[in-house]
Amino acid sequence: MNAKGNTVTAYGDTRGDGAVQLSFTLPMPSGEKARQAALVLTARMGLQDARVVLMDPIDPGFTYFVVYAETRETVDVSTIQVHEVAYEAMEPEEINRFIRETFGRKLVVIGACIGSDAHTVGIDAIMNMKGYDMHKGLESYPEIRALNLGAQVPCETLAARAAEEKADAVLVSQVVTQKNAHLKNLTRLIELLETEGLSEEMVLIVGGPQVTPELAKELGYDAGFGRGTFPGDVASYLVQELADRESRRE
Amino acid sequence: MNAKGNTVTAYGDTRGDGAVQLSFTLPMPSGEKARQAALVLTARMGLQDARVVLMDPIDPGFTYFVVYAETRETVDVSTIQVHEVAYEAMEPEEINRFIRETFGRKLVVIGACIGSDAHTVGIDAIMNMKGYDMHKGLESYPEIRALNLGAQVPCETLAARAAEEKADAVLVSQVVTQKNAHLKNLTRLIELLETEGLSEEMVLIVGGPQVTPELAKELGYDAGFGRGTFPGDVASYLVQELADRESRRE
Amino acid sequence: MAALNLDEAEVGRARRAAARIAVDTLSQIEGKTTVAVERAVLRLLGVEGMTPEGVPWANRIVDDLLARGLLDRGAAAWFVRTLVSRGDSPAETAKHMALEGLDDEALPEVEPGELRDRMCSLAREGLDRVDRSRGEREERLARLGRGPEPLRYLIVATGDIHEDVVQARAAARGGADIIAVIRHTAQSLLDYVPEDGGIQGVGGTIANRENFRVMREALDEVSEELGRYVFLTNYCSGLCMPEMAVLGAQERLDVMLNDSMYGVIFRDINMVRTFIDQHFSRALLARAGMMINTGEDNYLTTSDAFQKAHTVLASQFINEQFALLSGLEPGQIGLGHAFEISPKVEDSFLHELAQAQMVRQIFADCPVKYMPPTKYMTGNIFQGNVQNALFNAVSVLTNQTVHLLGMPTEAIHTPHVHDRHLSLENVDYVFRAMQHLGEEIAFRPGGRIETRARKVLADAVAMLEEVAGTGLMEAISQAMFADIARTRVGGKGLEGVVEKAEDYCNPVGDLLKEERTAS
Amino acid sequence: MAALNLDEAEVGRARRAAARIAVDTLSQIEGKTTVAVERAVLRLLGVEGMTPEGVPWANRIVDDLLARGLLDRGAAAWFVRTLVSRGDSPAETAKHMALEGLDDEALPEVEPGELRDRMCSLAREGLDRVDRSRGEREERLARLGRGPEPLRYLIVATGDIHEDVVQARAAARGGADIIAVIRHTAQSLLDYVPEDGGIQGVGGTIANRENFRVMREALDEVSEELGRYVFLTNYCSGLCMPEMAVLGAQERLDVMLNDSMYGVIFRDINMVRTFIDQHFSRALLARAGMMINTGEDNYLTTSDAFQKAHTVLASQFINEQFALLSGLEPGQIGLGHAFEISPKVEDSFLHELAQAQMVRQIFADCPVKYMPPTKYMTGNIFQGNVQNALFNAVSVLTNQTVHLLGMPTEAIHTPHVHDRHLSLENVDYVFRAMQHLGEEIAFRPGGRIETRARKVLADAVAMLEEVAGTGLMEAISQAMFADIARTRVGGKGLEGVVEKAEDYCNPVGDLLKEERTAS
Ligand code: B12
Ligand code: B12
Ligand SMILES: Cc1ncc(COP(=O)(O)O)c(C=O)c1O
Ligand SMILES: Cc1ncc(COP(=O)(O)O)c(C=O)c1O
Repeated sequence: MNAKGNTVTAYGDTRGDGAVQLSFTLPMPSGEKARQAALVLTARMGLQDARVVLMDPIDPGFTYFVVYAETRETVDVSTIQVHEVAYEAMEPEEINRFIRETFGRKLVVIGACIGSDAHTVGIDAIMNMKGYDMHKGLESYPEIRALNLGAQVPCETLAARAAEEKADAVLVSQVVTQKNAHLKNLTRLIELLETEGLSEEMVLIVGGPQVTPELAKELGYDAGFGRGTFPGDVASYLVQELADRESRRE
Repeated sequence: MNAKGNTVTAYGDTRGDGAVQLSFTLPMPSGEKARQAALVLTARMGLQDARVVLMDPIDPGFTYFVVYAETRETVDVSTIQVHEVAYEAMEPEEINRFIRETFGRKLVVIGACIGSDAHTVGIDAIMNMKGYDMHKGLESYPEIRALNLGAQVPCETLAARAAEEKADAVLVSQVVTQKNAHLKNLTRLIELLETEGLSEEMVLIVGGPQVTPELAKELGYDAGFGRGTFPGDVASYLVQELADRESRRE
Repeated sequence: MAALNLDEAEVGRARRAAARIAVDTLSQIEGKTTVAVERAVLRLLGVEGMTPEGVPWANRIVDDLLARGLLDRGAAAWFVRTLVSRGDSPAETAKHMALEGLDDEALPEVEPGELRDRMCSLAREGLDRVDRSRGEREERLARLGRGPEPLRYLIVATGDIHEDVVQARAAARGGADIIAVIRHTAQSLLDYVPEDGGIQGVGGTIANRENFRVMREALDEVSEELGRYVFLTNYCSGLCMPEMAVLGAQERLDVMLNDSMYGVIFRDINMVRTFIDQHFSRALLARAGMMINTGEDNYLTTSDAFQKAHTVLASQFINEQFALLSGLEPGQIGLGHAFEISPKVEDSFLHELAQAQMVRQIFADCPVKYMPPTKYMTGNIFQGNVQNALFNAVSVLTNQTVHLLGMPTEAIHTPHVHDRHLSLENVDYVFRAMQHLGEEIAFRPGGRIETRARKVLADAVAMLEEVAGTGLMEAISQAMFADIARTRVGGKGLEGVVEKAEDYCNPVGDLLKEERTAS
Repeated sequence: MAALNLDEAEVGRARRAAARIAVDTLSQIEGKTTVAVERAVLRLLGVEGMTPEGVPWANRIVDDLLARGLLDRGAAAWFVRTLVSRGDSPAETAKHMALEGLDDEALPEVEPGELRDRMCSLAREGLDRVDRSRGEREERLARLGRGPEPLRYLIVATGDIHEDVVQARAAARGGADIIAVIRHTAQSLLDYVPEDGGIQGVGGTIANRENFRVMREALDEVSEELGRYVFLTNYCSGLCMPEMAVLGAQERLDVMLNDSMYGVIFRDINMVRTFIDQHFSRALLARAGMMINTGEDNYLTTSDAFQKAHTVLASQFINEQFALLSGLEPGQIGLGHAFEISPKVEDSFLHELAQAQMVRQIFADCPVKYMPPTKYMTGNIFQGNVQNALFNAVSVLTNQTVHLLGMPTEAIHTPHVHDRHLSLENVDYVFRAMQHLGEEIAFRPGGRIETRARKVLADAVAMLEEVAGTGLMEAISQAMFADIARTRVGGKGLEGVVEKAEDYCNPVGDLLKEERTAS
């Protein structure tokens, strides 16, 4: 952050220089006209001092550009709203103890990769014994009953099982985002859970490499976890959120 | 170019998708706040649907981002002003014949790398016998007397020699652009040539990897050549420009 | 060539165990057919078209037969009997059966000899179309030639075939030798081929005859432009595996992804169904002169690439034996291999090198399709290009046959037009810079590289012998591949498996077998 | 280790020719000194400060002596005589001489014995500061240790030392072992050291004592934080080469760029001047226990890296001999080598590998500083990362000592903070992935790699023997290095070369020589 209080901007090698690198393709043959078009496009982004450092013909109809330019925009970080999932990181033993002491019963967590999405590695990383990068998954928590339904689970199946198991939390994974496939699936699920009156009762958690906290909120989920999440993150959040809800209910 | 006449925009995998890749560093620790700041900055560029695909801590004070987003801007290519250096590409023999027939004398071309810039490879590539990428330099043209003054030539020296040799063209190279060193040097040279009344008499050509036709014009040079220029490009332009001037004078 | 000193006896043991596994598995499915095989047969006999609701005639006919418990004699017989009784063309017959249903009560029996003859001659017509395709490929290849190995294999996956064409053309001009049109995410679980090309795919493009044609035409055009034959690939997998084989073979695809276990493990398709479908498909692909690509690379996305390297090798042996038993020539058996060890592992390059060279040596007559890093790619597209560079290095060093180009954006999106461009530049440079490196270096005997290869081979032998003991289906139930368990009675599509009746007949299968043994 | 079978006899011939070249060149400069050497001596005797106009006292004093034709006795004598006559401190004496000028008429002679003693004791004080610096480095190194080889060498070049510090710290935290502060573009042609740190540099940062201190302090801090000693580098080159040696040695720089011919060829500095300055500088750097880095890599920016590879090797032999003759230990002689063959060349990796391994073997006791691709880097930062990856591969494979990290943005700008970050990630991965590859492979005897190395060696031998015949100065006039010709009487700074008088004395040079022969 620089002298002007809390504002920041991009940094290359001099405070405030605003250095930004861009790349993109234009559907036109390479040449001076294309280079100018690239500069116009960059200027439309409000960037200054743009330099086309690469103009590479991909084929007669497409040209690839690498551009360096400078932004004059700054961001006042004190005004930034963080949709961060709020929780204190806890160790597995702590979490288990917390569950015993706070709820006096095992928590039930049900997870799945919904729709046509078959990428289970992410949800497995969170739920299965093996876990992720040496962090064991929720199955390894004695106080959590973790049910992982796996790949390509229809939303209906997941909602039905969640109701049947009286789950405390539903964990959904979505990895394929092309043509916004994830938005469609996630919206479908939340609508289903709402019509069945389950969305209030359970903590709804969504995860995946392109999931962000703000996306989760927007779609009506309680929390969203992205790349590099560990099982402990999810468990810590979950027990704290459930305890909160309990105390609010009292 | 797409259906809407002459407008183009960036292209990833679907016409009109506006796909753009960016990278930059923010001077703040990595975390949700930084991610949001990166998104705000991207939004300020008018970009939509921004996704932070990499948030990498460089050190406690800096975070590096890779962002994919979509621009909604389009460029109407029919309105683009091309500052292109206008000439027809000619073969060396053609050029020599053209000189003999049009001017009836050898042309004198003087070149240098001015100021503190010692990068001679570029000017050598254009002027010296050896040339560049199998294209021989101006020294190899029987009808051109090519004087290459080399590295770190003071503007004064170049101007004086140009006057002394009654040069037809001055070729300046500028490679170092940090802190706009090249702008300072090039401005200094043009001022000098102007005060000495040489700028009208000679064709003033500037070159270097970050030189563009529009930059050359802005600074008052007749033409600018960037990366990947061949000696033949310069020679073709030069003889055509000199012939034009001659005919205008008549 | 940098060669590893491997124990040939161990290789022999592995191959013998794999042969036992394949023979044993095939023996368990011998008396069975599937709805997909029967649909494929109908397609070969000339059944093409769909109902106004978009249901393919082949599905209507086969579903009808299945529902009535008549499929056990084979769809061909019913089709030909109807055709004979109505005196119609195959097309008209198909339309009638699809729209009006089978009139089995009223259908007169046809004399067995005549029935056979008619079935055979229709099947032969269908196969003629396959043979013509093959002939045309051979003619074009002879005329245009193809790029040097490793062949550059690039993916297009925009979801829209016309956009795919734009991207494929750019890729070919940049040096692609093989274009793979990635298939719509959900398609493999559809028990029919969506004929309607207009559907917008997700994560890939709908695979059907029309789309195959569009791309084939575009690649033929660009092949002529470039003076180099550009291959086309799609998937021969999922619940419609046998039908995809028919479409691919007839529309001159050159390569198809076809694995003996991929669908079971990664799509939860029933294993009995899969083994039947696979066996028929491969026989047809063999006839079409196409290359198959197996999918062992996928195991390493769910299990650890370092610890489970031997499962890849074991599976390659099994896939090879299944392929040989279906009539594929070694030169058609493109085994899947991958560069997937975590970049955090020390000496990961040495291990990858050892494994890649080992596979090249063990399967010297088979092409190998070498897959790039995927799982450990991140949003760091710059570093991704470096991971791909080392992958490219191993590939050229060990002289792989087919090289799937890694994308810097692997962890982000299906490739954009410039992602491919950057990857082609990467490969161009690395292949050129290291062109003859393989000829110039030798591995230290008993060193880290050789030791790694020997260990993986030994583990694969042990695994194969264990699997030969328990049987492949049991091994899969024990999650021995990809750390994923599937049971014999679980998974999708089991309801489409049918016990053959005494008088079951599959004229296509018979022809394929006969003409193979004849040649 | 992958070793090349090189002809030791050829190596011996090369070394002998280079020794003849160096001895011959030094004999030609024996009777000469330069303004820069004299200023360096004064600085070591305690002359520090500048006039209000920013002219360093050392320059004022030496210029004054030169103008009056008095420099031939050496600046030290005049300085000590003034000091004795005025009974002042060195600082006061310097100030007086700089501001008031030398009062040579009125200056009493000092008895030769006393003059010697006083000169010696002041010189020893100056060298003590050097020795303390060395001691402190040794202490810190012993305590903190340093990173494994190849050491990661990174450049900072913002033009502003405080911004450099920010970037250096980030680099060190990312794994940098050596930080090089690149110098302001125009500084090497200044015949004085700009003491005013405030000047904004272009293409680099002003090098002077204050800026050396600022960076040293920052790196000491970050070294403690990381528990690893981070080295500091700057340039001991240009018209002030000897003074830079003094500043570097006293302010605990650990490495300095110092080449016997770089300034001549690339800065058009007079060669006689350069050889004198270089010889003195190296003696001092030797004393300071620092590593020098030579600059052969630069030749390949102006001449073809493939065709002129032997000129690099020849120059390394010459630089080695000059260094040994100045008292540097082999372990201090960091020879410059580079990866600069055009990426368009087939098998370029093999050639680079051959050359890098050859240099490692021939100069087994010398560190080698291996330079990344620069000339063929382009605005394609993605592909640039790939070029750097292959460079990284050769470096770890041939076990280079100092590895200068290539930047993806080499063709664009001096490094931004994330450029270094990306390059460190590149190196991290490649070094880890290929950690032991060098131990595991052997080169085919008589193969492309060995043949290349033998050819380069043979060409270097031929060149060195030719140069030994004509003399180095003549060879340079014939553009034998870097394809650039310079004459003995051309270039900048010749006016600063002075014939020594009979009674010339350089107490520092004498002490350095004495104590070296003693030890
Ligand atoms: C492995 C993989 C596969 C495997 C999947 C095996 C399996 N059983 O999962 C196989 C080979 C089968 C596969 C197939 C396909 N894949 Co895939 N695949 C990948 C790959 C290489 C790695 C994904 C992965 O395992 N990452 C590791 C895990 C640990 O990370 P993660 O998923 O992000 O999970 C972490 C977090 O996100 C979070 N998280 C994830 N889920 C959840 C859930 C909850 C509740 C919480 C709290 C947290 C959480 O925690 C995890 C741990 O930190 C990616 C590329 C890549 N490098 O990312 C492509 C990728 C995801 N695949 C892709 C595609 C398109 C496909 C196909 C659709 C292609 C096709 N048409 O055939 C097919 C079909 C699959 C389908 N129907 O979904 C695309 C998706 C593009 C997009 N953005 O839409 C990718 C990005 C590749 C690409 N660039 O094209 N794939
Ligand atoms: C070679 C080189 C050197 C050599 C130069 C040797 C020599 N005699 O020229 C040496 C090693 C000496 C050197 C030193 C330095 N260099 Co230098 N160097 C390079 C390098 C690697 C290649 C440049 C090159 O030769 N390109 C090949 C030629 C053929 O291309 P070109 O110059 O673009 O020329 C073509 C066109 O531009 C055009 N053209 C050029 N001039 C002209 C003129 C006319 C009239 C016309 C018509 C056309 C034309 O035609 C040419 C042929 O197509 C670049 C990095 C890179 N890859 O670009 C850094 C680079 C240019 N150097 C750089 C720097 C900072 C320096 C130093 C200042 C560092 C320092 N502080 O010590 C020093 C000092 C040099 C000085 N005082 O100027 C920076 C400049 C950063 C910036 N944008 O300002 C670069 C970009 C490296 C970096 N990323 O930091 N360098
Ligand atoms: C062998 C094999 N088959 C098929 C597929 C694609 O999956 P699907 O059959 O679901 O389209 C893959 C994916 O990579 C594969 O490797
Ligand atoms: C050996 C050597 N000295 C010096 C320099 C820097 O140049 P200057 O002395 O002009 O600062 C370089 C540049 O790379 C070099 O390699």
